[in-house]
Amino acid sequence: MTSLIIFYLASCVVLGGGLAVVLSRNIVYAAFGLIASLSGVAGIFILSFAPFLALVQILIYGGAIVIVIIFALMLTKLEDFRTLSDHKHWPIALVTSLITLGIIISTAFYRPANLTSRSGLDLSKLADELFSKWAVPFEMASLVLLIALMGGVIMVRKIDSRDDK
Amino acid sequence: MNTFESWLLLIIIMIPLIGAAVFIFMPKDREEMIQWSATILGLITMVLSIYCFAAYNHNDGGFQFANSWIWLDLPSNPIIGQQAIQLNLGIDGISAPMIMLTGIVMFTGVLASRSISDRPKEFFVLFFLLISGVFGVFASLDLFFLFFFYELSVLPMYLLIGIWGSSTDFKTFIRTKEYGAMKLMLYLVAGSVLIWISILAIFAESGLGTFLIPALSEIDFNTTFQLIIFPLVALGFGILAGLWPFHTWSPDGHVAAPTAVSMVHAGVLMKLGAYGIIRVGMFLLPEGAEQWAPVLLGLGTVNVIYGALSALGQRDLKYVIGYSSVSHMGYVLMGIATLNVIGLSGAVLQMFSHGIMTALFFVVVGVIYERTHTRDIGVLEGIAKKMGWVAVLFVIAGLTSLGLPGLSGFVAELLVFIGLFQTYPILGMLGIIGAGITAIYILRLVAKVFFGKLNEDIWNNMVDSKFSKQADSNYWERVSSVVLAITILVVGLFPFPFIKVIDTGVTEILAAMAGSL
Amino acid sequence: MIELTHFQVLSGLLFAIGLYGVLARRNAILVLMSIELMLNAVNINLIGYSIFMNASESHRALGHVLIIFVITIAAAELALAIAIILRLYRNKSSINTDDINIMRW
Amino acid sequence: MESNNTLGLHAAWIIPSISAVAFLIIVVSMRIAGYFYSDRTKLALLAPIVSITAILAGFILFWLVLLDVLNFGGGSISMNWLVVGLTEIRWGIFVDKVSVAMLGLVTFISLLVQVYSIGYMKGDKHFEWYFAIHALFAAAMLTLILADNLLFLYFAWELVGLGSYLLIGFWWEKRSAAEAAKKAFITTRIGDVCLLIGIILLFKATGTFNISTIFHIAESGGISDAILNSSILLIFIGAMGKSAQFPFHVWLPDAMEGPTPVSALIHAATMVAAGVYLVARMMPIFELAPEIMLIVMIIGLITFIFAGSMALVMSDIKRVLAYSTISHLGLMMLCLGTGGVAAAIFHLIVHGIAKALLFLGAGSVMHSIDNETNIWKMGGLRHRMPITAITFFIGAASLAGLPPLAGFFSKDELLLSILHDGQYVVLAITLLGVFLSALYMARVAIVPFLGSTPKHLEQSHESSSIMWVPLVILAILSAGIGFLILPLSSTYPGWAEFIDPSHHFELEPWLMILSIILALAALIFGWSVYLRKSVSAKQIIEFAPSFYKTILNKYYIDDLYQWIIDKCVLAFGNLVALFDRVVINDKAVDGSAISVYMSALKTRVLQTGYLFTYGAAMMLGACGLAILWWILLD
Repeated sequence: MTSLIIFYLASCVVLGGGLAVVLSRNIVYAAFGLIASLSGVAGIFILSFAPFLALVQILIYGGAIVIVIIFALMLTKLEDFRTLSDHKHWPIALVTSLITLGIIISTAFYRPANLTSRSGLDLSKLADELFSKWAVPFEMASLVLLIALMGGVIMVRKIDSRDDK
Repeated sequence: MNTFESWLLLIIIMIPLIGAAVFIFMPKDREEMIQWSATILGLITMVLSIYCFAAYNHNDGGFQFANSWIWLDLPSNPIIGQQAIQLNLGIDGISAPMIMLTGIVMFTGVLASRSISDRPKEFFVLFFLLISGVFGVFASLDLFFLFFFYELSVLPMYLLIGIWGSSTDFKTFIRTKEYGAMKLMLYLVAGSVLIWISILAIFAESGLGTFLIPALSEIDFNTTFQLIIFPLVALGFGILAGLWPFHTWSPDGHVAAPTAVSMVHAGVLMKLGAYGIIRVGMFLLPEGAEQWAPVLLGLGTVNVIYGALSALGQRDLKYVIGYSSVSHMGYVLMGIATLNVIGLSGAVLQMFSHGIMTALFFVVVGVIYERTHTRDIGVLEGIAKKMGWVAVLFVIAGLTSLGLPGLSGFVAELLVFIGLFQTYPILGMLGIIGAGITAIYILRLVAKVFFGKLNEDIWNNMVDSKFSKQADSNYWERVSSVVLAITILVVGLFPFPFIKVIDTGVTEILAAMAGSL
Repeated sequence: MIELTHFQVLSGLLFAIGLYGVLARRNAILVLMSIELMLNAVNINLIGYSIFMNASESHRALGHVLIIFVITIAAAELALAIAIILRLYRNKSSINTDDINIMRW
Repeated sequence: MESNNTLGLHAAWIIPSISAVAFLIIVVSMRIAGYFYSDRTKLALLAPIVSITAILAGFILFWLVLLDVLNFGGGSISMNWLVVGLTEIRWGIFVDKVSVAMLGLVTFISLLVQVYSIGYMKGDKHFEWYFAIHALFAAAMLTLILADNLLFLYFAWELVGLGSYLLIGFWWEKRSAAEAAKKAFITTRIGDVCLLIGIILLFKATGTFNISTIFHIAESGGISDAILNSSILLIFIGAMGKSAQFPFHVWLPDAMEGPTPVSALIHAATMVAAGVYLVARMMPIFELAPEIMLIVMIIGLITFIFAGSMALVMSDIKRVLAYSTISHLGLMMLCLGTGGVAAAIFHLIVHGIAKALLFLGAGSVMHSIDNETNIWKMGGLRHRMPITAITFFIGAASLAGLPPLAGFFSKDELLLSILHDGQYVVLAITLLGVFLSALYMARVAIVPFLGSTPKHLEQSHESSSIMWVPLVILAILSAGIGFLILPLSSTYPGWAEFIDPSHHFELEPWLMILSIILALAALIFGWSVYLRKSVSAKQIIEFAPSFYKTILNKYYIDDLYQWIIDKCVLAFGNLVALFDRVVINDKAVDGSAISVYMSALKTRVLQTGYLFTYGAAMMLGACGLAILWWILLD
């Protein structure tokens, strides 16, 4: 029961943060909303007996991604879009997302799994899996990261004016 | 059958393919080396292909030089068991002359392309790729590989025409090479879509889980299926054979293409279409062929007359030949549609004969165009004075085209006509009249372009300064065209050995048809 | 008790919010943030299935592994996306998606 | 038909083969020699030596064949050429009295013409090539004569046409020669198309190309009337094309653009006779179709009169001879239409020799006076070139039908044959034609050779001996060969019976006298008009000036054909080409491409470039798929 309450609290943080991201007029607030939302997800992970994932979530999202986003905000003149306006077609966006929501939720209730017994996963088991069965994809992921890094560097480095045009 | 013979067909297919791969790694600036190695590979392939034809035993018949390699295991099916897509090679009496034709046209085409100075390396890579595909189609006994090689032979055409081609530019009539290449490509791809659909339909309907042609030919497909699929096959391959009214890619493509590609294109590639109609259409779907034959025959007749009349109205030398190809392929279609031994043998021989003849035409016209940079019939006059060899060889090709006895065209057309008269005398008459019209446009062309008084001023303006001393064909082009001319003469005078082999294949196909009816 | 349904609904809601953000916001950075929300929605779903499934441990580990991959890819994607945005900003002086329609016919 | 003694038969197939080999040798050696010697003139004589040796060998072998035919009655041998399915197509030769006679004519005249050509063509740029084509032509013509089946005959028939094409266009740098060659080939080609159709029709009905087998089947009624009539008519049209019968006569006068010996050989003695020979050869089957025989007769009659009238007004010496050839070929056809094979073949031979003589004579004249062909610019050449003149007179007199020259006998035989057929109206018109032919012969002989010599011809001289010796030989033959018609000995019952044992030699004195009177009258008339000028030609012309003009313009038939070719055939070709370009290509092919393009223009509006659009569309699409999946699953 306690866990349910914690779940609802975490959900509120997640959804509230999300709403802040998509609704706020100020981009800095939006960034903070994102941090909140991601932290909420970390809470959900803890609830799901996955503290490692929660840690990863906080470290990578909170520590890296959001920071990068804020850096990006700083590098692009913040004053240019201090107040944000939405797309003029936002009702269509709303309808689309509502339809999607409807479908996802109806799948959840259409054939309820009625699974209630939760069981977590040992970190060592995860490590076993990750470094034996999933070793190759894991390495691939590191490669992807490396390439993305290189791509990012190439993309933003100063290029002489010949290429700029 | 010894080991060499069972590998022969694979070798013939692989030589151009490997050649293409080797050319890729040759240094770009060593043009001589590339040309020589292309020539030697071409010669080897031609010799092997001629050997292939000569060693075909017409007493035994059937598919010879057969060999197969499993390429892909299809997922096992509880009903039909484990099956595989095989690279299954073998030739019968119909494909044997086609293999030889391809070999000859390849060699002569390489010789005629020795003068290409713009990126010769890439040219030969693509050209050899094309040839390999053509060999593959004629040698494949597996529908999957037949289609695979078919596509392999179609795709390089686009680049070959688009890059090395030439545009037609009369003030009132402009066709760029890009237009020709694009049109050809779109048409052929459209045709191959139909072919692929029908191949898959045959595969699915047979329930055998195999693409092997001999195995599929054992099956009696139900009549409705045949009636629906045969037109798809005939249309898909027919587009490649220049079937009216889907022929317009062919003159435009011929005209835009460089010499060697025109040769292969008109000489061999159009035969793929007719060959496909026989191999896939008639062999696998006999009832459909039987029912649709009159339609094919009618369209073939239109091809003959219409192509000849169109050729009469052209100004561009290559367009005349392009439309004459449409006309001559009409004889092939007519011969196929007769569904009797004589007509069908005539059709196959006509495929061979027309292949050689058009190749000769294009070598010669290529020489003229290279020297004078024009193909306008209105401008060229009396050039026989400067280009003796060219004139003689063009006349030989022209006479073949109008069906002069002693040259290969006559035998082939005669057999088609005799076959036609067995069933449709009126259409046979129209066919012969078409040959009469051919005489008109060929002789008009010869009289206008080659004969008459040469105007030296116009000539000096026209001729490329490189060739002002020696405008006649060079040795390579002479060898190339003389090889073709000799082939024409040999087939025209002694057609028996050719007919014997063709007859074997045709008889088997017709027997298969009669058996399933 | 917490059920799988809870996770599913939460995930669906977050996904919808993220989707709305992607479609409705005009600022490219905000769009990126919304994409992050959608990825997290997926993660919630994954962890939910992972803990509720009656399956062997190695099967359930799959959910965790996938989450790790999603986070990795999200980081990589973001790095590139930010680079693209910066580049765009430098060239067009705008990161407004409405101004960026060079893919238009 | 198998003969026990095949020596002669083997000799027979060797005859054309030698010439074919000679053709190859000349062509190949020309090329090879060209690489080693830059000076071609040293080798120039090689070609005539090879080709003349070949034809001489042929002429010698001809006697062997003749002996064989006389002793054993000929026969046939053949070999397989093609086997398709169950159908055999064979190459074979057939020798009988008619073909052996033709064999003699062709080898003999070819021999003389080639010898003559050495002198005539001396110094020509393509000297070797000339003899090469001559050899090719001889091979084809001899094959045509010997062929035992229709297909083989057609084979040779076309090659003969090719030889003619190449020889007419021999001086291809002249535009007119190129056009004439083209015209000849295309005109005869129209006939050939019909011939081929006819042959294949017969093949369809009988299953064979062999002529004698076809006769057997036809005589036993194995061919339905419709097929028989149509195929015979088509074969006859083929013969008309080759033999330049009305309305296919237009090519022959133009063919005079070729070298004159060519005209002598091909367009007088041999190739144009092929049509007549074909009809004679096919006579047993023609006789089964009386309607077609009537057509043959009428066509022959029209051609005879019609070409004769044109020969009367032409001023070009070669054209006069060409029209006279057409006219005489018409006469032969006319005779064949009445069933007189022997007479027609006899006239063919006599006319061949005489006309070859006339053409060679004309060539000799032209050679000495700088290729002038207009007879009105000649005159009095008798003094300058006596041998040519005398031989020319003999030839002309023979064709005019003066006794005792050969032409008299053959013409008499022809008239007799018409009379026996009971065609009195035709006979009357033919006699008019006989008058005409004698008149134009008088004209073409008198105007250039008699009278006074114009100044510019003072320098003319007799041709070299290599040219006049053949003339003399031909003249002697032309004078003497007519007696073959008579029953000379107990074993030789006269020509008619020799060819066709059911005929017997006979004479019809009144007809003979009538034809002599007509010929003499024509000669006297011609003499008075053209030499003494006691009768003014102008007055005769003014009698019916428009008629004269019509004849002078060849009855406007050439113009009509030109109009048909230009305005109908070419226009139709252009129309089809335009249709192909505009309707099929631009409207249908490019049109479909354009319609795709236009619809793409409409649908490309969907590609807004806005993230929003793509995102929403993608998501809605995914939702749609989900719903679809859902529905399908339940």
